[in-house]
Amino acid sequence: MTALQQKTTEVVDPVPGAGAPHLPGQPDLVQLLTPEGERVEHPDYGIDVSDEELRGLYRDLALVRRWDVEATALQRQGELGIWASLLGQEAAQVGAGRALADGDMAFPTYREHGVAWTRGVDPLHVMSLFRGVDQGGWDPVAHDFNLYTVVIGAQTLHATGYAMGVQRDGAESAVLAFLGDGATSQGEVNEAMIWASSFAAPVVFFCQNNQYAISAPIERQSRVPLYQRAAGFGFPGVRVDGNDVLAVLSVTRAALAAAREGSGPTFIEAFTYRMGAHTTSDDPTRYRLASELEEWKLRDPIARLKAHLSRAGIADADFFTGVDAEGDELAARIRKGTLEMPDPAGTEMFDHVYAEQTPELARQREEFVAYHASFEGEQ
Amino acid sequence: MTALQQKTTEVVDPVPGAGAPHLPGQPDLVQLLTPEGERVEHPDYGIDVSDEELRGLYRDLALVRRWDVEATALQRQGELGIWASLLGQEAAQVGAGRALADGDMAFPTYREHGVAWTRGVDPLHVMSLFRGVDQGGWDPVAHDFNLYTVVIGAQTLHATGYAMGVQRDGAESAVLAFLGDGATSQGEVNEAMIWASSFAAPVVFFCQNNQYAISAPIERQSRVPLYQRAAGFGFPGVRVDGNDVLAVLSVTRAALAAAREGSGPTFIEAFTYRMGAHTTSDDPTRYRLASELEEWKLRDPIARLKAHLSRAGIADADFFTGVDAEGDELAARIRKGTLEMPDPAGTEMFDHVYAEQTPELARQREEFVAYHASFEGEQ
Amino acid sequence: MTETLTIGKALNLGLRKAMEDDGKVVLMGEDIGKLGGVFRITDGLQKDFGEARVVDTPLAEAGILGTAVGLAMRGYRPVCEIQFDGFVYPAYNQIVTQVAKIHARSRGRMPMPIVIRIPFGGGIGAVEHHSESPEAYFAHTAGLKVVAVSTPADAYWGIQQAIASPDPVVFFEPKRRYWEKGEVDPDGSPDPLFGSRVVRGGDDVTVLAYGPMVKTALQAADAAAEEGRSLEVVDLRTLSPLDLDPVYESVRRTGRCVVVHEAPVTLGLGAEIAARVTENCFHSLEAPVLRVGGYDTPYPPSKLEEDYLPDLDRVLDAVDRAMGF
Amino acid sequence: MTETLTIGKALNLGLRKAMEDDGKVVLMGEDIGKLGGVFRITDGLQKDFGEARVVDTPLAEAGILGTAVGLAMRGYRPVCEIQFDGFVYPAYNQIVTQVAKIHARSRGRMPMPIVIRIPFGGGIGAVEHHSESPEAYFAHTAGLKVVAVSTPADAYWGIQQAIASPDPVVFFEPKRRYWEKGEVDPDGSPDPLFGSRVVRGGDDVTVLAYGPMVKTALQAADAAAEEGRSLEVVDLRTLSPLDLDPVYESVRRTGRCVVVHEAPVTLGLGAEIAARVTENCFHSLEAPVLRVGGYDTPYPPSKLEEDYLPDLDRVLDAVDRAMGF
Ligand SMILES: Cc1ncc(C[n+]2csc(CCOP(=O)(O)OP(=O)(O)O)c2C)c(N)n1
Ligand SMILES: Cc1ncc(C[n+]2csc(CCOP(=O)(O)OP(=O)(O)O)c2C)c(N)n1
Ligand SMILES: [Mg+2]
Ligand SMILES: [Mg+2]
Repeated sequence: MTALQQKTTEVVDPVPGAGAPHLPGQPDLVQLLTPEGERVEHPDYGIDVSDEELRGLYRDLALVRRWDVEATALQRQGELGIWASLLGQEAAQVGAGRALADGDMAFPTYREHGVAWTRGVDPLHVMSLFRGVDQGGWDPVAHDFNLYTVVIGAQTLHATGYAMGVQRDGAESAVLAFLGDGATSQGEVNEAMIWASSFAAPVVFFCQNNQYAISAPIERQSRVPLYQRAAGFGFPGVRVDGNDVLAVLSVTRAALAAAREGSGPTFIEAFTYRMGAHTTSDDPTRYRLASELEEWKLRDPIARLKAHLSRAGIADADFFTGVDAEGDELAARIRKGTLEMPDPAGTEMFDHVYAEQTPELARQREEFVAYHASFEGEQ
Repeated sequence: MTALQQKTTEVVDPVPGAGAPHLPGQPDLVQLLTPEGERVEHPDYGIDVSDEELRGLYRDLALVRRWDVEATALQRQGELGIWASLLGQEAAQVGAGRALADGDMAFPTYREHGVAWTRGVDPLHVMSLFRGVDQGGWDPVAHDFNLYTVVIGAQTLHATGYAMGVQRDGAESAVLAFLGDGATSQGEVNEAMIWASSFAAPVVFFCQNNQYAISAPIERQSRVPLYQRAAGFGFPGVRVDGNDVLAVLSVTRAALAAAREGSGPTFIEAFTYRMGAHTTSDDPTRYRLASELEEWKLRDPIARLKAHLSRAGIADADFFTGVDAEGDELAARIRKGTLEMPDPAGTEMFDHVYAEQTPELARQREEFVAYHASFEGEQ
Repeated sequence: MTETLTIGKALNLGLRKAMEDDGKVVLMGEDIGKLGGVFRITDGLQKDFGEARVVDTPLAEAGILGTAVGLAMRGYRPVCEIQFDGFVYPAYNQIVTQVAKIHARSRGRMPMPIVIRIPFGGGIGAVEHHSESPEAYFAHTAGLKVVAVSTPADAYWGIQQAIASPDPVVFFEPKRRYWEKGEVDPDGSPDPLFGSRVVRGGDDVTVLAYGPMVKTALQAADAAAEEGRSLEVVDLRTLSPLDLDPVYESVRRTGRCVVVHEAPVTLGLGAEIAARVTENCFHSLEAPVLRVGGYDTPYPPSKLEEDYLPDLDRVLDAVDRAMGF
Repeated sequence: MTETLTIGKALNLGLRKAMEDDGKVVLMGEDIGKLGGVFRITDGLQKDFGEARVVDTPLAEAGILGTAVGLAMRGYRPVCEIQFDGFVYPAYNQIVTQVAKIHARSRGRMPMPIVIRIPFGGGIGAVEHHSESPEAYFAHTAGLKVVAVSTPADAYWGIQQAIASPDPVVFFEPKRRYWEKGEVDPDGSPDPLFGSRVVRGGDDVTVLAYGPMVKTALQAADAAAEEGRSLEVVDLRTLSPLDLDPVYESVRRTGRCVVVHEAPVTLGLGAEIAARVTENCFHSLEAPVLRVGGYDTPYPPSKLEEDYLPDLDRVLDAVDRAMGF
C-alpha cells in the first residue's frame, strides 16, 4: 500500500448510513432532542429556552407545516404555478430562523418558508411568487430577509458581501446564508466560503442537507460529510440534527454569536430529509424508495417536540388543539388571500427594470399601452 | 469561550511563516533534499533514482532555466509580446513532469514551460505563443500535453473530464492538472475537485503555491495551508517542498500511481516561490520586499541539486560545464528560431474556427482576401 | 415507417439512436439518469446504456461543460443537458472561452464535438429563470454553432446531426412545445441541420421565426389568410451560422419582412437578420424589417407572460405595419 | 482649470473624486490595491483610502460580483474591476441573473448601484483573452446599462456618473487608449452619461463608433476630408440604453451610415443600430447601414490583430461602398 492509499483511507469517511441514512451512530451529530422526544445533553452545545419559547417553537413548526400543506393543495388545484414544499425541514428552518437576532440578515433559497415565517413575512407574500404574481412580495430590507434566489447558490455570495458590509459598518450583526446540499457543488458557493474565510466575514452558511438535489443523492455531491468541507477553507463546520429544533437553534445561535464577535464564518450542516417531492412538478418515486421515507417519518421534527412538550408537561392538549385551530385559520387566510390576489398590471414589467427609467423602455411601455388600448371595445 | 470559538482555534492553522515563509519548521512538508543539498528521508515517501536519472534531472532544471532566461531577454528586446517566467519553479515543474508515464496526460497553465520540456515539446512551439504567432504550436494530442490555458483554472475541469474519459476507456493512465495558488479561489477549480472526488477520477491536482497570484499573497486565497483543502472534498492532500525536485518527483509519482490504481484524486501543493515577476509586464517591487527574494534564493532548486550531485560524486565539473554549454546552444537555437519565425498568414484566423467551415465565414475570408488584394501594387 | 411523436419523445428517440450508433456519445446533466431529466427527455436511457454513458452530475453547470471539454479531448462526444435556459450562465465561461475557442486555439487538433441541449423559452407558467431565450449570447460567439428546432422531425434528426457534428452545437429545444405532436419518418432522410426552411409559401410579407415561435408564425399566417393576406413563413432552424439565402429570395419577392422571437428585441437575432436582410435586399424592401419580440425587461412573473410573449396578434400587428409603411 | 490627462489618469482621478464624495464607494478587484491594478488605474487609492475601501480580492470573478451584490444590498456602491475583458465570464452568472435582475425582482426595493469596469478591446499585442470586446453580451441584457468612454474627459466624468447611477453600469474602458491624452476640466460640467455625441460634423456619411474606435473614425474622417468627403462622426458613448436620436437626425441628412466596432460583426452593436436606423430613417437611406467590425472568429494571435481590427482603411472602404451603393 502506498502512502497515498493510506491517506485515502484516513480521510474518506463515507456519509454514515448513506442511502438509507440513520441518525444514530453518527458521533459527529449534534442532538439535543432524540427522535423519541427525549432531551439529551451535548458537551459543546447547551440551550437555554423557557417553556414559553418551547411552546413558541412548536407553534412555529406546526403553523409552517400547515401553510405548506395548504400551499401544496392550492398548487394541485391549479392556483399556484408550482410549490417547493418544506415538509420535514421545519425544524431546521425554524431553529435557524429563531436563532437570528434583530439586525441579522438572512439569505434564503426558494424553500425557506419556515425562515420567512420567523422573520415576520406574510405567507401571502411568498404565495404571490409561486402564483406568478411577482418574484416575492415582501420588503427584503424591512424584514432583513432577502428575496428568494432561484439560481442555485448565488445568494451565498450575496450573503458574504453583505457580511463584508456589516464589517465595514462596524455593526455587531451576523448574516445567515441558506443553501442546499446540492448547492455545495456550485463554484460560487465554494467561492463564498473562500471569501468568507479570507475576510473573516460574519456569515454563517446554513446548509440543509435534505439528502437530495432533486433526484441526485448527497453522495453525488460529496463523499465525505458536508460539514467537513469548511475545515478545508479554514473555518469550523458542524453537523447538527436538522430535525431537532433545539439543536439547530443552539448551534446556529452559537455560530451567529461567534460571527458577531469577529470570529468569522461557520458552516452548519443540518442533517434532515425532504419528506415531499422536490417541488410539485417532481415525482420522487422515480429515484427513491418509499421505505426511506418511512424511516424518516420516525424522526419527524414536529412529533418529537410534541412528545417532549407533553411528556415534560410544558404543553397540554388544549395548547395543541389551540395551535391546530390557529393552523386552520392561517390556512383559510392563505387560501382566501391567494385566490383573491389580483393579477398584476402588464405595465408592471416595465416599471422596475431600472431605478432611472430609460427612454427606450419608456417608449416600449407606451407602445405596449397603446397596443393594448387598440383592442379595447373589440370584443 | 463558546464551542465555536474553540473549534476555530482548532481548525485554523495559519500558513507557517506566511509573509516571509520559512521552509524549516513545517512538519507537514515532504522534503528529500534540503536547501543545502543534503539527502534526507521521509517516512511516507522514498525515491529510487539512478545517478543517470539524477544527472538527467539536473540537466532538465538547468536547461529549462536557461530557456527561461533567454525568453525574458527576448521579451526585453521586443521579440516577444510577453513572457511568463518560471524562475524558481523549475524543480516543481520538472519533478512533476518527470513523474508522468507514457499515456498520462498533462494540463498546464501558462507557466509550465518546464513540464512542456519534459513532454518533449519544442521550446519554439512555446515561444510562438508568446510572440503572438499562434496559441501554442505543439500538437497537444501527440505530446499528451494540452495547450496552455490562460483563463485561470479552466483546465482543471478539462483534466477531470479527460480523466473520466480514461476511466471509460478502462485505461491505466492518470491525468495531471496544473494550477496556481491563486487559481484555488476560482469556483471552477473547486468544482473540478468536487467532480474528481465524486467520480473518483484518476486526476492529480498539482498546485504550485509560488506564494503569489500576481500581487495577491497566498493569505488572500487561503487562511490554512492549501493542501488541506482536499480533505474537505474527500481526498488526500499533501504539501511538498516544491524546490526539491526529488520530493516532487516522489510525491507526484505516488499520487499518479494511486490514480492509475483507481484510488481517485490527490491534491499536491508544491510549496515554492516565483523568483521573478508575474510576467514581463509586472513590477513586483510594488508589492513585495526584496528581502523575501533573498531568503528564497537560499532555497534555489538548482543549486541544491548541484550541491548534492557534487558532494555525492554523482557529477563532476565536466558534467556541469557540459550542461552549461548545452544550455548556451539551446538558448542560441531558441533565439534564432524565434527571430526567424514567419508571421502567420492573415487567412489563418478564418481557417480553424470550425472543423466544418461555415458559408458565412468562408464569405468573410473571401472578402478579406479580396480586400487585401485590392491594396496590392499600391505602394 | 412514419410515426406520430411529440417533440420530447422525438428527442428521446434521437438521443437513443445516436447512442446506439456511436459508443462515444455520453450524456451528462443534472437529474438526467434515474429521473430521466425534469422534462423526461432522457427517459430510460440510463437504464439501457448505464451510468457511464448517462451521467447524473453534481449540481454545477461549469463542471458539466468543463468536464465535457475534457471528455471531448479524450475522444468522447458529450451531450450536455442544461436543465433550464436560465441556468446556463454558470457554464458561460467554459462555453465562451473554452468550448468555442479550443478548435481554433489548437488549429484543428482538438475538435470539440459537444452538444449543449437547452430547453428554452417561456409560456409554461414557471418561476424566474425558467423561461428565457438566451440564444443571442451564443450566436454572437464565434466558434459555436447554434440551432433551434420546432418540429418532432427536426428534433429527431437534428439532435443526431448535432451530435454527429464535429463542432460544438448549442441546441435549443422549444420547451413549451415538447408535448406537441408531428410526423417523424425514421427511415426518411433529414434536411441539413444548418439550413433554414420555407414552411409556408406566401407573397405579401416574409415572416421569420424559430423554435417555439414557428407555430405562432404559422397561426398568424392562417389568420392573415382569412383576411386575404399571404404570409410566407420561414423556419430559420439555424441561428449560427445563419442561412438567409432563402430569406433574401423571399424578401425580394415580398418586399416586406417581419422577424419574430421571444428574446428581447434589442440585440436579439432579429437585429442581425434585419441588418443582413436590409444589406442584401436594400432595393427590394418596401418597408424596414420589423421585429416582434420580448420587451427589454427581465422575463416577467408568469401572470404577465402572455403580455410579454409575442403572439399571433402581435405578429399580425407587425405585418400590418409592414404593409402600411 | 483644465488639465491635460491620459485616459488612465483621468479614470484614476475620477475614482478618487467619487471615493471622496461618497464614503460608501468601495473598489474591488484583483491586484487593485498595492499594485494599483495591472493598468494602474487604481494607483495610490488603497494607500489613501485603506484596505476596507480598496479591496484586493481573491482570484474569483464570480466572487467579486457576487459579494458586490451583497455590499450593494447593504448600502454600498461597489466598483468592480475586471482585469481584462476575457475574464468577465466567470462572473457572467452573477451579472446576468442577479445584478441585472435584482432591482426588478425586488420592485425597486433593492437598487444595484454597481459599476463593472472592464478594460476592453485589442491592439496591445497581448495573448489570448486579453483583447476582447464583449459589450454586446451586456447590451442584450435587460437591467444593465452599458457605456464605453473614448476621451479623458468622458473617462473622468463618466466613471463618477456611473458610480452615482442608481443602476448597474458596465463601464468599458478603451484599454489601448489608456495612454492617450486630452483636456479635462474638473470644474466644468459633464455631458450626460447616457447620451451620444456628434464629435465631428459632416454631410456625406454618418460614421458611428465608440470606445477605442472613435479615434479610428476620426482619423478616417480626416483622411476622407482630404479626398473631399465629409464624414459626420458620432461617439455613441452609451450602448445601453442607446441614444440614437442624434444619429437619426444625422442620417436623415447624410442618407448613409457606417457603424464601426472591434467586436465581431454578427450580433454586435452594429446589428441593433443598423436595424433601428433603418426602421427610423427608412425613406432617407440611400444605402443600407454598413458595418465594419471584427470578423466572426475568436480574437486572433497578436501578429494577426492588425488584420482583424477595423482600421482607417476599412472604415474608408465601407464609406466608399456606402457612397457607391
Ligand atoms: C444554477 C442552477 N442550476 C440548476 C437549477 C435547477 N434546480 C433547482 S433546485 C435544484 C436542486 C437543488 O438541490 P439542493 O441544493 O440540495 O436544494 P433542495 O432543493 O434540496 O432544497 C436544481 C438542480 C437551478 N435552480 N439553478
Ligand atoms: C479568470 C481569470 N481571471 C484573471 C486572470 C488574470 N490573471 C492572470 S495570471 C493571474 C494570477 C494567477 O495566480 P496563480 O494562480 O497563483 O498562478 P501564478 O501566476 O502564480 O503561476 C491573474 C489574476 C486570468 N488569467 N483569468
Ligand atoms: Mg437538497
Ligand atoms: Mg501563484
